[in-house]
Amino acid sequence: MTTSASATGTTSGAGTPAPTSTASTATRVLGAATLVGIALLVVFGVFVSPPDKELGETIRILYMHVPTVSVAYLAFIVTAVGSAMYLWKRTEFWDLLAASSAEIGVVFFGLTILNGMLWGKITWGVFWRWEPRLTTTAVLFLTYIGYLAVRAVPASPRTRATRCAVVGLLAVVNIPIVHKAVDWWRGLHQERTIFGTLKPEIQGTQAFAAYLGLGVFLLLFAWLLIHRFRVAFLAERAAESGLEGAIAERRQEAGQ
Amino acid sequence: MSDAPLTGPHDDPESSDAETPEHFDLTPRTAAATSSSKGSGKKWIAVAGVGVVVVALAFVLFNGLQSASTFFYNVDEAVAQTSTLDTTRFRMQGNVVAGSVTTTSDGVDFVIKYKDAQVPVHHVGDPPEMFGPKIPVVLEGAFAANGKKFESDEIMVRHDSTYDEKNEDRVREADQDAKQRATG
Amino acid sequence: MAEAVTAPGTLRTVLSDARLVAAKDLRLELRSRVGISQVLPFALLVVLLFAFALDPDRRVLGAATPGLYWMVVLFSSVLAVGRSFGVEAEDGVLDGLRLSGLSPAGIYLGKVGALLVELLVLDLVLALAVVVFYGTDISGPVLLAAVVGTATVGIAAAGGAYGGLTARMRGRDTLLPLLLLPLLAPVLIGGTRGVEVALGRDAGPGWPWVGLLGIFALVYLTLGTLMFRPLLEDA
Amino acid sequence: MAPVVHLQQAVALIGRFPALAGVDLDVDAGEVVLLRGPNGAGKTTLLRACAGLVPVVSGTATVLGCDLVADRGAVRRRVGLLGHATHLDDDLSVTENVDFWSQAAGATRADGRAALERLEVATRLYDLPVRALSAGQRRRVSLAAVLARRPELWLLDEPHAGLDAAGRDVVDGLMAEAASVGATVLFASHELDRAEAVARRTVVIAGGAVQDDEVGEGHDG
Repeated sequence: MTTSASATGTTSGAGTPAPTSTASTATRVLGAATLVGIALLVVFGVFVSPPDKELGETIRILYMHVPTVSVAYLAFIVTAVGSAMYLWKRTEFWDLLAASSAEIGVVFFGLTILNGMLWGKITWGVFWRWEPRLTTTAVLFLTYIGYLAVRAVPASPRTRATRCAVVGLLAVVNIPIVHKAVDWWRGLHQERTIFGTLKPEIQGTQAFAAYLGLGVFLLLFAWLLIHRFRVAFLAERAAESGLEGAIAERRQEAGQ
Repeated sequence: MSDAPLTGPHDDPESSDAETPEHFDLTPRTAAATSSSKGSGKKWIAVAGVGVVVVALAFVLFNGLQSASTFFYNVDEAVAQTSTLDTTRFRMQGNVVAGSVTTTSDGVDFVIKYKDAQVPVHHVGDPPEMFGPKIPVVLEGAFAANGKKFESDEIMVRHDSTYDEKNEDRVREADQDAKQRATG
Repeated sequence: MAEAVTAPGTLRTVLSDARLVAAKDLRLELRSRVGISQVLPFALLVVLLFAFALDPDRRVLGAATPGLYWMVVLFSSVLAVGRSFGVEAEDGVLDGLRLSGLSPAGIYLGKVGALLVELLVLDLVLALAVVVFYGTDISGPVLLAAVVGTATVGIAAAGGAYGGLTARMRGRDTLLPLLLLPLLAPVLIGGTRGVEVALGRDAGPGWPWVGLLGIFALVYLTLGTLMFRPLLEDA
Repeated sequence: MAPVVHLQQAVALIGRFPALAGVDLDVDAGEVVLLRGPNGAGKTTLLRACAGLVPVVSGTATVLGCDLVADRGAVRRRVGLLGHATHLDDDLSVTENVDFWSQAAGATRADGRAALERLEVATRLYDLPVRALSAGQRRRVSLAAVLARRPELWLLDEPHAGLDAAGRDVVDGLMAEAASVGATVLFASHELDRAEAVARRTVVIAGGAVQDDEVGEGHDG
């Protein structure tokens, strides 16, 4: 899935990688492809593509902004799928996948808000405006902070997994409702900013840089997800490996 | 010390709901009696529930709900209804007349126009950045008591100002939009 | 999401279980008087404090009333939800419920039903307080009732799910608002806009907001009913 | 006939701590089994695991035909657990509490009333809030709620604790009677003299495992 990625960086294998089926050589290739892609993105986004007629140089922020927010939403959808599958199958894989994806999603949502604020400072003169997308992003960011907080409460693996799966599902269904509510609330107060009009308006190297950004960040997401998953998986094994020792120790008590 | 005499096994556990409290029968309820409803064939409940959620969310996503925020009168409609509107709050849409904008101590004064109707506006508060001459805006507020002036406290820019040539289309769209809402 | 979340029991047992739990919760609330003697005064206190903070004579309070109303309702709801499940955590009652044979869906719906009754009483008292202290006129009583009703069902539905989730967790007092308040953001927005329309402060139509609030309530009631089984069994 | 409780190398965790570290135990229908052992030996966890409250993470665990490793929810409605906690709502009256738990378990109010009488809870206490009761009285009310369920498996964690002499006799009588009509009783107690008079079999728990399992003699009932 990563063979042609380094050349164009426009496609990605954002499938759901399992630690057993994705060998480390594959992730190395994936990581290298991501690095090359980021370099290409910098070249195209910062140097090759021209400034925009209306947005000027600030369009360059969007080459990162749009991909981060897309990846964040993708991450939460992966979390929701993992949560639903966990409640059905009750296997560790789905739980760890959901949790790993949620963590990455929160990071990318944070990045989105940060560079959205940067763009706002340049364009509007203020860091924050109650613009529909920024507002929606902020609400969802906080929602998923809650997911991580639940994750952090110590509990047996099954209990923790069940709680997180429920939060993952309750949170994801809120996304369209929050969108609608915020859109109606702020709908007329601000025009749609550039996000609504970006796609039909830009062409040529600008469009290429935009799609390249999306592709590169999808690769980055896949790469991060695989590694985060593996770390989580190994952490579980480490916790379990202590168990045998603990059981032996526990049984020693009987002798006393 | 009142050890109750041991009761013998009962064949019918339900008979023990009887009112013989002194000899309350301890014969276990059988699994059948207590968990008659343990169902593995209830998957359809989950499926139906998921279906309800998906349909409801799809309804939200694909605009099954009418917009709550685009209702407004155009200036000419508002002027025609001055007496019925009285001093109630409503939204009014029109274009800012070029050259009419003056900054005041507490906001901005300007004239808003749609078709051949014009209304002077006194707005309290800072106008949004995109605000300026010829821009289509939606104002929120009410007519002053004499019905000659509109007191606004909210200016909403209708769309991106950079596409001047498209303004007419947008205004026409807005017009249809408003009619639709007003009638239906 | 098949067998893990299927609710056992026919609709009838679910509903009779729900009635049993709701009756118990409401009776408990009446006996303990914590709602009346603590949650309600807290809510009224916040109503008054907002007036001190936003000088009522400068019209700021009037403009902010619908939003303030819902802020008070949300914070009081967090307290009510916390209490509703807090009483269960005391002396192992939650274990009792897990062992009881009551259907999880029935327990959830019963809890939500009791919460709904409590919150509606709270809504009503707060509305009276706002009318009296803030001098608010109600121009659209039907719309107002519809907005408040649907929003409150949504709060109770989401609160029931997250209350059950956090009931046995360490730090549930802080975790519950962290989880619940962002989730209720659409209720806050929709409830505030809807009430603004009903009070004649906003010119837009109000019924679409009722629709959105209704969908929120429907979605979370459905999910809560389905999810309470894994929550009760494993969380 | 399959044993009511069948545990093989059952491990149960409290957090990450193996409270049960490989328990082997078989209990047949109609048995009254005493669990004894020092504090922290795992008795309470064993009872709670059998009730489906604490997950069994490895080994085999079957109670009343339900596989606890795969689905521990199914067994819950069929057992009666008397834990350290009494499962009572402080602000509700004795009868309100017992009514609720009886009805929740599919029994009637009459069952609850009868159970209260069996436990010799004075009728003058019926309408008092549970908060006003002494620890021993609470214990009796709590046990009445278990009794009203008429469980197939009784899991009693120190049922004698806090009770006066009369109450202990009542409890002993109930355990013997339940076993005689087909139920199974597993209880933990430190009141060894008394307990061993009721139980035909004593299982010694230590370090989260069964250390000794002896069938007493001369108690044939």
